[in-house]
Order: sequence, then structure tokens, then C-alpha cells
Amino acid sequence: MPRLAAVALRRGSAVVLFLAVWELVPRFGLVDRVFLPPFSEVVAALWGLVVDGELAEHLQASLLRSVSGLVLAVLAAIPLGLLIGWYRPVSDVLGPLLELFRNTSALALLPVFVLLLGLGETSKIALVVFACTWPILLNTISAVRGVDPLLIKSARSFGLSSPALYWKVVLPSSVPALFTGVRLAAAYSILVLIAAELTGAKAGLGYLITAAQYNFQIPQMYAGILTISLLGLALNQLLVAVEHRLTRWRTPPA
Amino acid sequence: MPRLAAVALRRGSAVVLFLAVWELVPRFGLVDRVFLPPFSEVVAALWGLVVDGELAEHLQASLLRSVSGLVLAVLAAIPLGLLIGWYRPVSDVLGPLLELFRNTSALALLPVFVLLLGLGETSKIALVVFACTWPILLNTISAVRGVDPLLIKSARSFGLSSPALYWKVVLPSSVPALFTGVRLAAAYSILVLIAAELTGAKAGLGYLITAAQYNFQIPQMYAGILTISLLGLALNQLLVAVEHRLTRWRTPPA
Amino acid sequence: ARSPQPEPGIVRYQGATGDVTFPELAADLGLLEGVALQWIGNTTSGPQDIQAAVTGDTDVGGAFNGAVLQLAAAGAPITAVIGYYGTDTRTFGGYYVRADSPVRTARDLIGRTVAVNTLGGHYEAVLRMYLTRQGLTPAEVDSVQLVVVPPVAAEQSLRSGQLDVAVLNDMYRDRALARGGVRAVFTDVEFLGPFTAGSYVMRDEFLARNPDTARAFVTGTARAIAWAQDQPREQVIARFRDIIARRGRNEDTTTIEYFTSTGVAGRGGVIRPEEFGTWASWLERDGRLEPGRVDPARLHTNRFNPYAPASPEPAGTASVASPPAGGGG
Amino acid sequence: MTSSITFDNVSKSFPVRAGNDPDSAREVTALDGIDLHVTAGEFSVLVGPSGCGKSTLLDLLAGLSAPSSGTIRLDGAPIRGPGLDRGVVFQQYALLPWRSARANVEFGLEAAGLSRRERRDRAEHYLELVGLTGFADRHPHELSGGMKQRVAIARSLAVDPDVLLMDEPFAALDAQTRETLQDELLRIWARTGKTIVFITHAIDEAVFLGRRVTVLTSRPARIKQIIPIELGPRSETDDVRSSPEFTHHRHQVWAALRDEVRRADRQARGHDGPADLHPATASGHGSATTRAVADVA
Amino acid sequence: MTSSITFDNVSKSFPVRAGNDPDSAREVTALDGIDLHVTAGEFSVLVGPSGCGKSTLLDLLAGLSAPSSGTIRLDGAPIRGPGLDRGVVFQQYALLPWRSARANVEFGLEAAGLSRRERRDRAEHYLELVGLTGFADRHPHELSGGMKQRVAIARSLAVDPDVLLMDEPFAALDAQTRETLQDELLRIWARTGKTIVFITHAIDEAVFLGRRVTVLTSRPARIKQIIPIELGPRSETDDVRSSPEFTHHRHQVWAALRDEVRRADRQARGHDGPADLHPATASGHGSATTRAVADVA
Ligand SMILES: Nc1ncnc2c1ncn2[C@@H]1O[C@H](COP(=O)(O)OP(=O)(O)OP(=O)(O)O)[C@@H](O)[C@H]1O
Ligand SMILES: Nc1ncnc2c1ncn2[C@@H]1O[C@H](COP(=O)(O)OP(=O)(O)OP(=O)(O)O)[C@@H](O)[C@H]1O
Ligand SMILES: [Mg+2]
Ligand SMILES: [Mg+2]
Repeated sequence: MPRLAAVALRRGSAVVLFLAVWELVPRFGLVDRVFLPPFSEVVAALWGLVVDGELAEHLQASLLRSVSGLVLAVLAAIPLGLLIGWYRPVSDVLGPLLELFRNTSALALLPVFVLLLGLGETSKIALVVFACTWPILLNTISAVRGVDPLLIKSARSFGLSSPALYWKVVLPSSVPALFTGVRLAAAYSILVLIAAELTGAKAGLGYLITAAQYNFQIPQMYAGILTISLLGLALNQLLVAVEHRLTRWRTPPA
Repeated sequence: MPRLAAVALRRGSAVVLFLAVWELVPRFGLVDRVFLPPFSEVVAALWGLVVDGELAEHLQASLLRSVSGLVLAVLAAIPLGLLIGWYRPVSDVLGPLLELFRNTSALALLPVFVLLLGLGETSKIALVVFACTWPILLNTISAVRGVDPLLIKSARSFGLSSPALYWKVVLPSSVPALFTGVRLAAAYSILVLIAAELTGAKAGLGYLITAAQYNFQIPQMYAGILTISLLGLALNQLLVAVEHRLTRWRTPPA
Repeated sequence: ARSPQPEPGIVRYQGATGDVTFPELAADLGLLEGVALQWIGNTTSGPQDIQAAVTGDTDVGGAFNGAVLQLAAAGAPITAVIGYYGTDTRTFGGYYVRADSPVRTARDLIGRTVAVNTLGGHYEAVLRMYLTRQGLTPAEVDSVQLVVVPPVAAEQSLRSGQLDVAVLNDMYRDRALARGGVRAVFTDVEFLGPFTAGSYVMRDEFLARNPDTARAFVTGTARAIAWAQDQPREQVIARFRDIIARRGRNEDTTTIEYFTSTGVAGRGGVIRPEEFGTWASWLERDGRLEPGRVDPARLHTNRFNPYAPASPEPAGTASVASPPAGGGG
Repeated sequence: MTSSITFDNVSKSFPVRAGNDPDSAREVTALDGIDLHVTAGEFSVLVGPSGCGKSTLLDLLAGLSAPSSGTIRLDGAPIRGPGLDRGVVFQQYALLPWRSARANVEFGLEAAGLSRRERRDRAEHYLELVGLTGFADRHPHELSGGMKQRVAIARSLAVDPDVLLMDEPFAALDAQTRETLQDELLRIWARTGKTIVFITHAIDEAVFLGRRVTVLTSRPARIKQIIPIELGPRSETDDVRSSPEFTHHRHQVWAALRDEVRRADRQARGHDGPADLHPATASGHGSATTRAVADVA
Repeated sequence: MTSSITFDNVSKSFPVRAGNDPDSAREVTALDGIDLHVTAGEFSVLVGPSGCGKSTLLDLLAGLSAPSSGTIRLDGAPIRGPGLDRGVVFQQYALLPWRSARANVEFGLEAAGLSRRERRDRAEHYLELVGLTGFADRHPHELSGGMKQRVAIARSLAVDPDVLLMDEPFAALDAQTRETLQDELLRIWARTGKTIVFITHAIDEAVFLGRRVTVLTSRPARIKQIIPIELGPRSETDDVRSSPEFTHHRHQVWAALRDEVRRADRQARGHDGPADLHPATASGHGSATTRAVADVA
């Protein structure tokens, strides 16, 4: 156990150091305390938000948008990617269009989504879906293309039907690359959500940050930012865990 | 030549179809023309912006921010990543902190950058640098870790000094993975730039879009969005070309 | 024209953080008979707010009248129903510079950076009009750069030298002046006199289908404006503070303490034709409005406003009778 | 059951695109007029220089591609596609990395439509046959090369094919493991009596395993010589490979192959022609995969 | 110049961490009390079962790691680290994929501090020596396995080492290419007179190449037997491998190795012990790289 504690300490030391710097720099007046309050004040503000239930409300609103957008993108992009990846002519034709969409900044489209879909949840979730779709789609396509041709040859030699081949060889082979896309998408979902929540929202972490900023409640603003970081971290860790479960065969047991 | 034209046609067909739909859907009144003008009107607006030099001005402002941010991030993150990747204890200690930063949405930090660095170019470029740093840093670290140990062993067997080993083996080996990071970063640079240009900007494509939106010049807004897509596409193609030049050894000549 | 179906009696709107809008005040005073307000979020921009009304996210939105004209010119079917903000000697916005700034006249503003709260809004239009009237050429006017800066950050940015000029109004102005070291180049009220600058607009389609709701909404809002125009300042602030506390949106009440007046020129927010006409002719001259594209007279109506001189006739004729408010300059 | 195989004047060419010009499509002939008969239950070995067309021949036999001309018959019936009457074992194992050894063996049985229960029993049985009892739950990455190839052999045997097709199955293994597996393969052949077509580069392996060794010419592959091998029973304890008969047959095959290897070498070095496509495309595969990931991220 | 090598009671162990518990650190002994002498100019071959410690021995000789006890001397002087007096050729070529064949050969010369001009001349010369004139500008992916290994050999020879250390250099090649390269290696050895330490699994290769074949025991590697080979001159046109002397030596090595291979097999299968770490870590490497990319993107 003491060894484990030592490992935890070593691994956490940089984070602790960073937080210490954050605490001390404003205290020693190296930056304006008004604009960068010490970490302890931010924690206090965070605690306040937790206690009065406000944080839970914003977190829930954001999480709902980001997760439902991500899930919709996964549901749409993975099957589509599997299809496009498999039929080369399809991907040849669609390729340039996908490239164009992929390179279209989701945030630039925010006004369009608002104009066409309104200010409500629809446009926010649609924005998340848009941002999440491309990394998933393109990683899925390349995952399918990257399936070891020998595995396919071998499966065909057993007389497997095309759907069975797809289900038993192509899909499981693609899982790792596909997860890369999903994790990338998860990061995007949070990134664009913040922007989407700047307008027309009455709850959400993006809203919290903007509202706190406009009300000059700077510690609350930092508390919101911290929450978003932790949310992103948690979402990523969750996906890593799921990925490890699904791809345990890739890693040696030890 | 006719064959080449056929290929171009096939590859472009999806894009052409998409633009045709864009042209016709508002013309047939399937969506409100005010909010989604036909493509031709957008092109006309774009042309107007080109002719009066306005587009060039915005493009230049955005490009300057995004490219300088990207370049700064590359200059900072690649050497740092090479270092961290090489010294495992360093990366063990820094890992958790880097994870935290990587999962902190750059847009959530926008107000912080504005508060601490002001409204000018500094905060905008800093935001781009922040967003670009993590993908480059993390890809560089994993690139260094992924260097074939046999190559290192072989180089050491020739008695190469550590700096020479680094320069001649580790760095060239890392180029492909490193470029993955740079291309990801380029996409981020444009994404966050749009958000950064919403406040405190007097030029830039993000500014153009917002200004057009708030002045209800909807075709101009779409023209701005289109320009951003094309900018993203061009930046990506450029990096792909550079990458191909640098990693020509990976691809068969034909 | 009575709609065949019963009206739902709901009006969706966007609020402003730390502020109480007149419809909200009306609801609180119990003046919105049979109308329920539905808050869908906050906005920091008039143009964005009226755009939301057009896209159907809200049923009412308020913005600077010039923005209303431009949105209408873009083809949006809307009508302004009541004025809701403006300037007077107590409520106004100024274009502030640091005390040691060389900027003193319009000419000094050439090539300078000016911070506004939103693009396409009141202060942008007033500034351009001011510069033009002071004899600057269109190119010189264009050389003045507008920057969107959240009001909270504007003063700080001005003091730290990142901006040449910051537009400050109400609370932000008072706070900055209290700290000293800034001075106004000009203010909108000096330049244009007291006038109502912005209106609430509703979609024509909404007005056609929900005439009773619209009437009740406008009537209640008009009465709330009149109430605020009549009551002593402390009374209004107390009421605002109370509303903010009760609605539990976790807002800061500092802003509200700086309330001085409604700024609305016409009693109960009655719209005068020149409040649109002035801007229409100015925007046409500035090349931002196609001449004849919108008829400013048809763009607004006072027909739902109980304070309008009694007349069921089209809005234009109704308002001709009202005395000019000394705006227009 | 077991089957005879007949190649009747079989040829196979591939279209090859040289350079970027789409008009310059050419053809590479891999097989040219192959006539070959493998009797039921025979252990037949094919040797030939690198890139001559051996894998192409096996693909045709497996039904994974169709000949450009000629016919291949299995017990008199022309081959129309892949089928469970033939099992293929590849050099690179081709195991599904996410499945355990058992589940890999069950893989072919799923296509055959067996019940869960039957699949499991059969898998156990064939894993035992290849000497992997107790390794059923390991994943490929937890197995050595030799073990992986055993799993692949068990998988092919499990569907009880009439013919076993093996494309350099032991080439990636080290010398000792290879010899062990050769012994085991002979033992399995003796027990099951399958018809086996076995491709190899290694002369020793060909002589040790085959009852007949067919030597192919360099590309396009034609049949150069068919060498019957008479060694008597191979036993594990004896060093058959050091016997004079072995040495004799070894020399026979060596001599037949020598000129072809030289010719293939000249082909490969002489001009920047099709033969050189080989290494480029082979190593190109790995990098293409890597690149795909990069393209997307 | 050429050098003699002396192993004096050399042992090497590695710390191994079993499972997640950091307290359970154990040791794996790879080499145990090796005493060996290689005379200057000798072609010495080492054979031993898989995982017995051959590569470990070569690493010590190359100076890439240090023995746990005992000393290794090169011409009497203890080895202190890597040096240009020894050249290493690995099974997997270890060429820098972004450099042309010429630039790869120049690689070692850069450490030696030669001028640009000299490097180029030397590279040309050694590429010619290994029969790759005209291939200098190709990149590794454009070369076949055999060509790649020739480049690697040229690279090691170019720095003109006293000793050439080769770790299963031909194991990844097909049988014919392997035999060709064996012939060439003997030719080069004859021309340069280097001391060569050559590791292999393949008995034929050991007998064909070595003037002495040292058989190692299964892990921990000890010296089991040293077999002198007397075959007379090998010629390319003759099939030496089919000669009775060859067969005799082949059998000698086979017999010495047989028991060790069996023992190693038992080690590997018997318990989930260290021997099984081998395949896991081997295949683990590739996936770790892939994962790293995924972690980041
Ligand atoms: N699908 C294909 N398209 C084009 N050419 C092909 C194709 N498959 C094989 N070839 C060519 O046909 C020839 C024979 O290939 P094949 O793989 O059958 O040779 P091989 O004898 O199995 O070689 P090796 O010994 O390397 O396994 C080669 O020149 C190869 O380049
Ligand atoms: N760095 C290391 N750390 C721990 N154990 C090691 C290390 N290197 C080698 N070993 C162990 O030492 C033993 C001998 O390894 P070595 O690579 O020398 O064997 P080898 O004879 O070259 O095997 P092969 O025939 O597979 O090439 C193996 O059990 C291996 O697991
Ligand atoms: Mg083959
Ligand atoms: Mg080894």
C-alpha cells in the first residue's frame, strides 16, 4: 500500500503543483485577483454551486445535450461509415463532399443551425451531432478500409455470407479505430456545446460561464470551467474504459 | 484527357448534387429563403465581398491568427513532446496534468483569456495556441514512444550519441504521427478562432459571419461560412501535401 | 379579425441577465391579463433577439429600430408593436475615452477602435450617423473599427489601452465615471436628444393568429412602462430587485441598482413615426438599406397600445397626431 | 471423406495498371496452362520461386478467385466458389485476434450452421488434436507463432473439409517449431486421411512432407517437374532428414528449382518491371493502414 | 583487421515483474556461466532453442547491455559499450525507412565522422559488394526482404568492423533467398576475413555456414556442445547440402538440439511462467504503438 500511495503522489504531483501555483500567484498579487481568483475561492464557489443544486442543473442540461448529440452521431455515422468504407465507389463519390463538411467549422455553422432550427434544444443538439459525425464517420471508413484483407480472405474461404462477414470480421476489426473517432467526437461534443449554450440557453455549463462572466461572478465562472474540464475528463475516461473492455484481446493480460 | 475529366466528374458529383439541392430547396420554398438563400445568391454575395476587398481583409486577419497560433503551438509542443516522450518519468508525472488540460474545452477558457490577456490579438492567438497545443503535444509524445525500439538499438550499436540518435532516428520516425497531431490542430485552430472572433475582433471570418448575421445580411453570412470551409479544406490539403513530401518514403512510387 | 381557434395565450421571450424587462415587470404587476410569459433564455444582443422572434423561437423580441428596419428589409414579416428603451438625460450611452486620450472630436476617431455590445445595434448606428453628420467621408467612417466587447469588460479594456473608445451606458458609465479618468467624446442624448430607440417586434403571422394575446401583451407592457415612468426611482428598483430575487435565475442585482429612468420617450411606449423614419432615411443614405424596400410607416403599429391616441385606424395615421419627441436632431 | 483435384489447362492473369496513366493497363500472367492431378488422400507439395504464382493457384483452388481460362475440378465437379469442402491455412495464421483459440476454431463451424453445443465439442476435439488442450481460452496475442498456426490448422480441420490447402503455413516459424509442426501435420494427415495441397519455399520441408513434389517455373508458373518422394515412414525419433534417400530427393528438387530461382532473380533485378511491384505492394500494405488512421484523426 | 572474442563465465539476468504487484519482482536468468572463445577470423555459429538467450548474448557482445557477472573481451580488452569495431545485423533489418539504400549504408559512417564524399564512395563500394549496384536510390519499402538484408549487411560492413554480429539475419527470408544470401555471406567472409558470430535456429544454415557450431541449452543458456564442421569449400554450383558430410554434421547438431527443444517446449507449455511472456510481449509491441495513436487522436 505505501508503494501505491507513492505512485499516486508522483502521478498527482504535477496537478498539485499546478493548483498550488494557481492558489499563490493571485495571492502574491502576480496577477489581478479579480480576474484570477485563488484556487481556494474557486473551490468555494464551486461548492456553493453544488450545495444550492445549481451546478447539478447546469451539468444535467449540458450532459443531456452532449451525450444525446454524441449518441445520435454514433448511431448515424457508424453504420454509414461501415457502408461507405465497404463500397469503394460510394466512398470515391462521397469523399470530396465529406472532406468539405469535415473541414467546415461547426461553430461557423452555429448561426445557420439557429436560423433553421431555432434556439431550442434542436439546434444545440444538431450542432453537437454535426460536430461529432465527421470524426466518427471518417474513422469508421478508414477502420473498415484498414481491415486486414487476409482476415476477409480467410473468412470468405469458410464460405461466410456477406452480412456474416461484416458482422463477424469487419465490425470487430474496426472497433479500435472506430473508438478513436468516438473519443475525438466526445471532445468535440463538449467543445461546441459551450459555444451553443452562449445563446438561447437557460441552463448548461456554457450558460453558467457566460452568465457568471456577465454578472462579474468570476469565481463562479472558473468553477464552471473547472466543471467542464472534469466532465471532459470523465467522458474520456469512460470511453477509454469501454474501449478497453471491448478490445481486451489487444492487450497482454499483465 | 476525357478519362481524367470523367474521374473529376465522378469525384465531384456529390458536391455538385449538394450544391444543386442547396440552390433548389429555397427556390421551391421548401425552406424560408430569408434564412437559407439559394446557393447562387450566396455566390453573388461572396463575389461582392471579393470585389470590394472585404473578404481579403477578413481572410487575412483570420489566417494570420490561425496560422501564427498553429505555428507557435508547433514550435512549443513538438520539442516539448519529444522531450516528454523520451523521458518516461517526466511523462508519468506530467501525464495527468496534460490529460486535464487536453480535456479542458478551449472555448470555455475564452473568457479567461479575455480577462487575463485582454481583447486584442494576444488573447485570440493564445486561445488558438492553447487549442492546438494538446493534439500536437500528445501525438508527439506517443510518436516518440512508438519509435521502433529495434531502430534505436541498431543506431546505438553504431555508437551514435544521444543527440544524434534523437535527430537522426527519433525525430524522422515520429514525423507521420506528429503530422496527425498537426492536422488535428489545424482543424482546431479554425474551429476556436471563429469563437474567438465573436468578441473583441474588428476583422476576421468569424467577425464577418457575426456582423453579417446581426445586420441580417444572410447571403454574406453564408459566404463567410463557405470561405471558412474552403480555408479549412485548403489548410488541411496543404498539410497533407507537406506530409506526403516529408514521408514519401512510406508510399510506393506509383 | 378574430382567429377561429382559441389562442394559447402564451408569449415566449428572451430575458437579459441581471435585468428586468418591461413584459416581466408587467407580469409581476399583474397587468398581463390572460397572457403567460414563457422565458426561453437570455440574450445580450437586440439583433439576435428579434431574429429569434422571426425564426419562431420567441414571439416577441426587442431591438434598436434600425435593426428592425434591416431585418424587415431582409424579407422578414414583422411589425413593431411598442417602444421599450431609449435615451434621455438620465439614461443614455456615451462614447468614452481615457482622460489622457488625444481623441476629442469626430475627426480624431478616424481609424480608432470602438467597443460596442453587439454589432448591428444602436451604438453602431448612432456612431456612424454622428461621424457622417460631423462631415467625415464614407471611407473615413468605415475606418472606425467596431469591436464586440461584453459591457463588463469594456471599461477595463479601455483603461488598459486595448481600445480607443468604449461605449458605456447606465451602470457601466456611472461606475466608470465614479472611478474617474474617463471622459465622453459625445453621448447619444447630446447628439440626438431624448428619443425612443428600440421596439418590441412580433411576427405578422403571430399577430394575425393571436390578436387578443398581442393586445393583452402590448397593453400590459405599456402599462408597466407607464408605471415605471411614473413611480419614483427607488420604488422601481425595489420592485426589480424583488423580481430578480424571486425568479431564482442566480443573478447579480448590481445592475438594477443603477436604474435611473426608462429612457422611453412616449408614454407607455407609444411609437412615433420618426422613430423609424429617421433611421430609415439615414440607413438609406448610408447605403445599408435599399431605398423603398421597407415602408417605415407600415413597419410599426400602436393599435394595441392603450396610450396611443384613440384610433382603430392603421398605425401610421394614428401616430401622426403625436407630437414629435425632439429626436431626429 | 476426401477428394481428388484436377487442373485442366488453367491460366490466370491480372490486369496491372502501370503508373498513373489509366490507358496503359497491361496484364500479368501468373499461371499459364497448368495441368495437374492430385489423387484423393494424397499429400501433394508445390514448390516454386518467389512470386511465381503459387498463392494464385491456391486461391483458385479455394474458390476465392476464378481462372482466366481452364477449369479446376474437385471430384469431377468444377469449383464455383469457396466452400466448406476445402479448408485453407495461410502463412500469417489469419486468426481473429479478438476471439479466443476456441472461438477461432468455432468460427468456421458457425458458417456450417452447427449448434452452439456441437461447435464447442468439435472445437475442443480439434484443439486436442493439434496439441492445444488447455489453451482454448487464450487469445492469439497470448500464443506463440507455432501455437497460432496450430489453432489455424484446427480451425480448418474442424469443418471436416475433404481437402486441406496450405499456403506456406510454416514459413513464419522458427526452424525447430517448424519441424515439430511438420511432424504433427504428418500425424494428422495419417489420422484423417485428408487430401492436402501444401505450398512451400523450403526444399527440406517439401521433401519431408510430400509424397509428390511439383516444381513450378518462375512466373508465369508452369509445371516444370513432378518428383515422387519415397522415404518410407517418417518417425519423430529418427532423423529422416539425415538419411541418404532424403539427401537424394533434396538434391532432385534443388536442381529443378535452381534455374527457376535464378531466372526469377533476373526478372526481379533486370528491369523495373512487374516483378518489382511485389515488395512495394507488400510493404505498402502496412503503411496504408497506418496512414488511414492518420488521415482521419 | 579482425579480432578474437572471449566470454569468461558470463551470466545475465533480467528483473521481471509478475502481475501488478510491484513487490513480486523476480529474476529471469537468460545466460548462465558462458565460457566461449572465438578466434580471430572465425565464422562461429550459435544455435539454441527459441527464447534460450541467444539475442541476449549478442547484445552483450555488441555492448548494448552489460553482463550481470563475468567479462567479455575483444582482443583481450573488456567490452565497455557499443563501438564501431563491431557491426550488428538484425533479423528485422532495422533499416531507416525514410532513407534510401545508400543513405542507410552511410548512416553508420556518419557516426564514424567521415566526410560526405568518403561516405558516398564507401556506400557505393559496399552496395556493390552485396550485389546491389543500381539499387542505391531505392527506399526500403521498394526492396524485397533479401535486398533489405543485403543493405543491412552492407551498412554493417561499411564501418569496417573487426567483428560482424548477426542475429538470425536470414530467418525472415524465403528458403531460396536465404540460400542465395548464405552463399554471398560466405563469399564476403572469404574476401574480408572478418570474425563473424552468427545466430540461427536453422540447423542447415548452421552447418552450411559455420566452421564451428555452438549448441546452447534451453533457458538459462549454457554451452551444451561445440561441433566443428568439416565440409571443405562450398561452391555455388555444387549442392553441398546434399553431401554425406553435410548430412552427418546436420545429424550431430540435430541430436544435440533435440532434447533442448523438447525441454524448452515443456517450459513454455508447462506453466504460465516467464517463457510465456515471450509471445505476449512480442505481439504486445505492435498493438501498443497502435494504441498510442488512438490515445491521442
Ligand atoms: N490481385 C492481383 N493483382 C495483380 N497482380 C497480382 C495479384 N495477385 C498476384 N499478383 C501477381 O501475380 C504474381 C504471382 O503472385 P503470387 O502471390 O501467386 O506468387 P507466390 O508464388 O505466392 O509468391 P510468394 O512466394 O511471394 O508467396 C506476382 O507477380 C504478383 O505480383
Ligand atoms: N529486457 C528483458 N527483460 C526481461 N526479460 C528479457 C529481456 N530480454 C530478454 N528477456 C528474456 O530472456 C530470455 C532470453 O531472451 P532472448 O531474446 O535472448 O532469447 P533468444 O534465444 O534470442 O530467443 P529467440 O530465438 O526467440 O530469438 C527470454 O525468456 C526473454 O523473455
Ligand atoms: Mg504466396
Ligand atoms: Mg533472438
